[in-house]
Amino acid sequence: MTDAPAVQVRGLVVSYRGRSGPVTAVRDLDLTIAPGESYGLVGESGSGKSTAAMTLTRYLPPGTGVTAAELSVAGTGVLALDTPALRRFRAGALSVVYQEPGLALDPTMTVGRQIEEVYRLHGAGRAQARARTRAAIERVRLSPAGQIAKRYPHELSGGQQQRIVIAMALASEPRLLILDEPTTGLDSRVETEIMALIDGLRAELGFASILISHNLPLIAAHCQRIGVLEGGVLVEEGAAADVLLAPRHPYTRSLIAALPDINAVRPPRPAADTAQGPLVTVEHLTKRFQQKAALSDVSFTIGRAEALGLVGESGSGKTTLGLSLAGLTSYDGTITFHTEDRRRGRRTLPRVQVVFQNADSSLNPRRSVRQVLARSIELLGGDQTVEELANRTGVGPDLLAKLPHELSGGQKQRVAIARAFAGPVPLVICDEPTSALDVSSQARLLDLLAELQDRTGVSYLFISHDLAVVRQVSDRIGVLYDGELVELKAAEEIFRHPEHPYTRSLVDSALALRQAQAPSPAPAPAPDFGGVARAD
Amino acid sequence: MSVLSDQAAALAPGRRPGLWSGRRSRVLTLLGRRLIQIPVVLFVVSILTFWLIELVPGDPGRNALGQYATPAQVRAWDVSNGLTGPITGRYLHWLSDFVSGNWGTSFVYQVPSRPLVFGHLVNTLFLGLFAFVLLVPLALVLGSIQAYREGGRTDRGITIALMSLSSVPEFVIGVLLLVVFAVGLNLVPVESGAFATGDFAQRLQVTTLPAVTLAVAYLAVLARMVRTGTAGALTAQFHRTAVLKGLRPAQIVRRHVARNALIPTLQLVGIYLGTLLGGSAVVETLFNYPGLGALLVVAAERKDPVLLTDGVMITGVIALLALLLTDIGLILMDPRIRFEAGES
Amino acid sequence: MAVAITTAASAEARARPGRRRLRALLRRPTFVVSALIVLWWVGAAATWRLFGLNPYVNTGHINLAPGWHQLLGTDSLGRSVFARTLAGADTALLVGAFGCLLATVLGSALGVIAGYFRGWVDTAFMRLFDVLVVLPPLIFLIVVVEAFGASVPALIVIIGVVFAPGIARIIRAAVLAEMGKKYVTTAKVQGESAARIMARELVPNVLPTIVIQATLSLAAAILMTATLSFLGLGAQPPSPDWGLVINENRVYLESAWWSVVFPAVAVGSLVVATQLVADNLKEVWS
Amino acid sequence: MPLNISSPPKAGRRAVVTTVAVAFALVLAACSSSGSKTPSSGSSSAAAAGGVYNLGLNTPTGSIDPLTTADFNAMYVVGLASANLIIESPSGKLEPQLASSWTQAADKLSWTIDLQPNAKFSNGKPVTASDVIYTFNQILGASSQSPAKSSFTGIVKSVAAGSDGKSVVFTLDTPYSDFPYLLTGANTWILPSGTKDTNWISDPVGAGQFILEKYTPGQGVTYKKNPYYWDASAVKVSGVSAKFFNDDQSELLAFQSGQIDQITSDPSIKAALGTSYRQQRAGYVKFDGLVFNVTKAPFNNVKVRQAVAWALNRPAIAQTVYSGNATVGNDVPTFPDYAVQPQGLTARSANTAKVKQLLGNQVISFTITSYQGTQGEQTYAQLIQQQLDATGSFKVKLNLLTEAAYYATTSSTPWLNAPVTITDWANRLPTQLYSLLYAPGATWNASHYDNSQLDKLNKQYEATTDQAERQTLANQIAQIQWTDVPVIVAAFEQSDVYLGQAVHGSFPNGQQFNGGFDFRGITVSH
Repeated sequence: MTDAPAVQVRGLVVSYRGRSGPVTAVRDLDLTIAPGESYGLVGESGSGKSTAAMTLTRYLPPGTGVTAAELSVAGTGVLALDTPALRRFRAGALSVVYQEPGLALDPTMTVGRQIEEVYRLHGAGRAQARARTRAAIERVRLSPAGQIAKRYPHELSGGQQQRIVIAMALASEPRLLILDEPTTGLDSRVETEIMALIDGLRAELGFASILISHNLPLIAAHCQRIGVLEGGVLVEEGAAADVLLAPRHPYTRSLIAALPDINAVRPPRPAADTAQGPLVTVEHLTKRFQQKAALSDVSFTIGRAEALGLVGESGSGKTTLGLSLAGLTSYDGTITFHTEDRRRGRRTLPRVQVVFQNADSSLNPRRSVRQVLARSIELLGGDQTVEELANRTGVGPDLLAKLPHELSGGQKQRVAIARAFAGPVPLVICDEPTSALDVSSQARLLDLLAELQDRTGVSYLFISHDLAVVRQVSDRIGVLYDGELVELKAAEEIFRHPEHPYTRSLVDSALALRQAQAPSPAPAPAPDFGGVARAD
Repeated sequence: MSVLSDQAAALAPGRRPGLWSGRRSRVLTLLGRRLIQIPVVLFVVSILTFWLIELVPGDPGRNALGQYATPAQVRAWDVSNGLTGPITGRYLHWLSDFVSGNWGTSFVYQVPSRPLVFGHLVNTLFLGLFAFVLLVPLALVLGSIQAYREGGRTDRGITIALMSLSSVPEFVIGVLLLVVFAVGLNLVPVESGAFATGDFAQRLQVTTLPAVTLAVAYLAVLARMVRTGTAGALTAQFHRTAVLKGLRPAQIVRRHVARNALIPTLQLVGIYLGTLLGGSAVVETLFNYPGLGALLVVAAERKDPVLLTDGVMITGVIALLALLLTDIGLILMDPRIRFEAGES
Repeated sequence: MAVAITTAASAEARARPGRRRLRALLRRPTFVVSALIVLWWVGAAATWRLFGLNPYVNTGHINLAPGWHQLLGTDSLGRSVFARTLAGADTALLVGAFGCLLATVLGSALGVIAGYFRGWVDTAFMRLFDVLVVLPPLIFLIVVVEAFGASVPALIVIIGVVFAPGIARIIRAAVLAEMGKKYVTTAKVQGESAARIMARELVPNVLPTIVIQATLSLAAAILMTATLSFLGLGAQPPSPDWGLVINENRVYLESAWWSVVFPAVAVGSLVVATQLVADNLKEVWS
Repeated sequence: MPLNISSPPKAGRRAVVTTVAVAFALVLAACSSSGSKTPSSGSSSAAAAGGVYNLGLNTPTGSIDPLTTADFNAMYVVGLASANLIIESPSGKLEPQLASSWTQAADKLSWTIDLQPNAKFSNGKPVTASDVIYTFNQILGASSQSPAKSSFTGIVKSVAAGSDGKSVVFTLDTPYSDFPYLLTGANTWILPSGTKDTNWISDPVGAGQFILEKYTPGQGVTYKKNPYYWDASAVKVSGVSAKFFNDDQSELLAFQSGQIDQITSDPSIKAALGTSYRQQRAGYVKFDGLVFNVTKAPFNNVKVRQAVAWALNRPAIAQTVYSGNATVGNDVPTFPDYAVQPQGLTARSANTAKVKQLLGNQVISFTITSYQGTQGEQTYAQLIQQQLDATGSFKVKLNLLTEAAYYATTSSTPWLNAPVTITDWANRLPTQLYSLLYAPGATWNASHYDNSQLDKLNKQYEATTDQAERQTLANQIAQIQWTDVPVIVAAFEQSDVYLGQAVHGSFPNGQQFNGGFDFRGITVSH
């Protein structure tokens, strides 16, 4: 252990060939990370945070230009290394934990062997390597280690895969661990577990870490220092607490402002006239795939002009529930709409519209925004023009002529929403509508949804794994766990008195991520079922 | 908590429960399904063939007795060879013969069909395997070279060269090879027929030209497939993982690239194996090689339902077995693969 | 500077993909050259009559070597190889083009339907395709050609039928990929009719695949007709069909190479060119 | 320190190289073994004096059986192991084979054939009268499927043993002076009595020059010399190895690389081989008849038929279709090697003026139906089309079917019913050809021609033996055939064989079925 800084970067400029001339991804970056320190690099997509970090590994797409006054990891000048030296450097000095563990692992090799490889590379014998691998798997709290080692990546859940990647990364006892959006796409609870695990391991093994994320609270909760990148420029740097509580740079402020405020309850609205009773009644809804049940005996109602939030981790059946309501899948039980059919010619108009999570695939890449909206109005029997619809849903008139691939994520999602509101549809199901978006556009979108509801009196079924987001829009919140509706109350009730242990774990982890505080030096113990026990 | 994770895992989408039953069971289930499918497919094929050949003009009696035989004589011949009567009856007769193993007599050659078919089959298998042995390694080499040089001049060059080769008709390539090696250099005999039954070295020698001709025809597409597969593996994220692990290039290729690159190729290889072993009419005709392909062409042209259907059955079995083989190979190579009904 | 770049990029992006792709294509020499070759043969097929070329008449010189008098020499019946080679493009493209057009339409339709409805429709198609995989294609062709004759329309239909399954398989795969995307689901939620979803949503998105398959099968179709002629089926004498001409004069390779080589080059060039066009399309599109 | 990271992965290179090595190793393995000596076929039995004659044949298509064999290649396969009573030399003379002599009875209604005293079958049994009788009963029998049957129907009444037991007596219905010629040729090979006519190939016994050792369907046949052949001492080669080819070109290449000792000439072969090889004339084989269906317009008009006949450039046909190995014909089906040649006819030649005069200015368009044959029908059809179109008075289309479809008895039987057809006719007696082609109601009368006058003349011709009378009759017959042109005979093809350097001596009777595939006096050195 030398006391050379884990990372020493001065005047780093990274540029790559764009479609038209060179594009500068990182400009004039200075960065110093002490051994064992946990550093967070935050910024929205395209801010160059990943590029900056990956430059430390010198693994960049061909044709990428890198210049730096200094670029060293644990005292090694990275840019000077020749090919074999570079290999040894990568093998020893640093490791990376990737965004999508599923893709980072070789699908055709057992996870055990993939970890063993590293030990073997560091000169361990076969048996020795196997033994250490078991140990490593146990260290990332997977058991039975022996059995897990024999599995293939696709036989593991996302969380388990990420634990394996971590074990693999730490096998070489690196000085620096680069965490590139390690928990994006994982359920909030798994996210908590993974991050806690990393914190624990860092305290145990003393490696430095760079956590790259667009999720400011996450970074704040797990890093000692934070750097904020915008357009490849480090606009602000400082201790986690300071940056989060007293942001100096406007960009940082905007980021923080955009965070869904955990305590902000949706302003009570003139309750929809209960005279007509609920809009939808769901009774004993059950859906089973082969042997296992995705939904078992779920019953609830959705009031008129009500927003019903639905939380649960992936696989909990919340999406299936949405599909059943939209009539996209078969089910047992009854779903009753208390509305008279609206007909157009021989066709009955749909009563339900869906806004999906993945905006990229929810728009036909070959049809312009105008075409999409026009057709939707026609199909949903709307009485407004495309322009009216566009401007009500905040789709700029300049977007109408464009094709999906020319839109940003937020814009796409707006179009998707506009499409859902093209006609008077009583119920709109929002299935994770914002989880693919940056916090800022997420906030704007949530506002839009609320506003639209106020204007049209539509009912929402709002599905998400992010309790905070759900809370922002929902009147009532239901919690799905393992196919069962374990809890269903008014939004604030859920937070005040979570009953079911799973609900509690959800609430806790939500709070844990949102409450900005400097992380404790002490390692966070392994979360048990009760959720994350925080040392404070 | 690990318990929880396991539950989470069990619920995670894209994961099929009961997979721990492992490869052996998956292979067995596949075998089971195919053992049912193959006969059904063959049955349909046999009906189709028998019915199609019926539509071919001309009649075996005339073909056998020639132009100077009187219609009466031809009719007599047809009767004595059981060629009259409704097609269904004849088909059923053929079917019972085929199943019972004592296949009928070829009308064209006037000899029992089974030894005829199997005799030619052996030759075709030899030729096919030879071509296969030339084809696959070459395709692998060229394909991977292209992948590592993707988009480069080498890549384009090889692509164009291969395409040009594969798009010149087999018989043109074959003729050129013949003129050069057989007539010009006199390295190999022109017509392989008489020697195809000699000792191994001799067979290898006489089969070289046909095999090369065959291989050339398939090289382009296969190499292309290898190229795509390898390029895919090289750009995959797990490749990056491997590189950043600090593995040696050779290790990366051997452990991580090769296997993943081959998976998409394997399917195609299976189909080709089938077609190659099924015999190539053109090449066999051109080199006068006594293979199944040429035999079937004659059977088809001279309207020999028994011989044709028997032969098609055999080629069919081989094609299907080749597919089965590769599918098993796929299972062994790619743990994710499982053949749901409909995709097999 | 950064601003400049971004604006430039967005300007680039604003251009319709179609036009951008076309520009990208025209920047590729292989594409340009091969496209020109294809055009040349199409032109030849369309216009050889206008130039008063006669591929049948005896010029009075038998097996005349290429030279000033006869550009590409004459064949064993004293016919101009030049005229025959040009005229040959006619039949090749007629059968090839229409055959693979039919195959493409048929295959795409089947593929889209199978991919969209899945279930028994899908299974039925797949099993049917299995049968065609098992049946040696050439044998199948021979029997069918003999049964239904080798007239140009017959050949077109046959080529179409034989090539359709392969195309259908690939289109089906492409459609299955699209089916996973939410825009299809959305269309269903909005009450779009199946027919319209297939026609308006799916087909445009698998169009690249369709086009590529079409070009590839064009090449294959030309080869296939040539092979049929080689086996004495396919086109009939005195047709200048390339495959037939090659086959008729193969045996003259040593004594009158020109009567074989030029048609062979013709087939080769056309097939390679079409394949390269397909190749470039594929790369630019994906 | 600026640095451009675009590392071309040296990664796979080593792996690639190794694989390359493997691949080439394989190829080399293949080639090196090709480097070794080319196998000389049949080396097994080549030791004996005279050596083994390597023959190239097209794959026989019909049945391989002395009684029913129909195509030339099958005849060759059978003929090498079988013998006729009499054979015909290329010059048309009759020569003894199993028969030593033959005489016509005074009443002209019976012929006595004396058998060679030392004629034996390949199994050593002597050839007796009963064998001959058995053979002809098989041919003439009610259930006979032999094409030869038609040559004898209406001619032969009965076959019986001669008084001395060493001869056979054929009793005829009507006098037939050329009767011995009917005993030459295919399907009249003498079989040991009791031979199953269905699967001769499984037990191929015959009295020919060779013994059939091994027949591999679709591949070839091997023979060894037959020690019991009546003239065995004259047969020098120790055996024959015949390989079947499906493809003219591979046969040509095989000949050029010395793997077969002979190849039948045709324009392509001639163009490829030129004069560098010894040629062997083998007598007249066939003519390709352009047959008009006289019942169908426009060919019910004799002028049209004549116009076509006058439009053809026959020397060009002889040259282009038969590569010069042919004699120009004059629309009379009498082969030039036949004893009695018709006289006093104007030789037809291309004459546009005559065509115009016959047709006026009208343009006749029609379709010629034939088949894609190796025997040149295809070329012939194309050439005729060229020549007729060139006159401007005709517009000709071609319809070339597969051989099977062309001769199909089922459905329309194109070769007998299409308006114009091209069919090849093997070398036979004029009267035979008459009764096949011209006789009213004859099975193969594709021209549907009916002329009682011609019928009468032929009957007389068959009956008479007086040379002068035969000549005048022949002239009258020819005159009618020439004038009415139901069939255009443009040229008589002579089979012409190229012999490899290894071959010495020449075939005494060519290699025709009516010449008995006679290998006497031939030796090969390899």
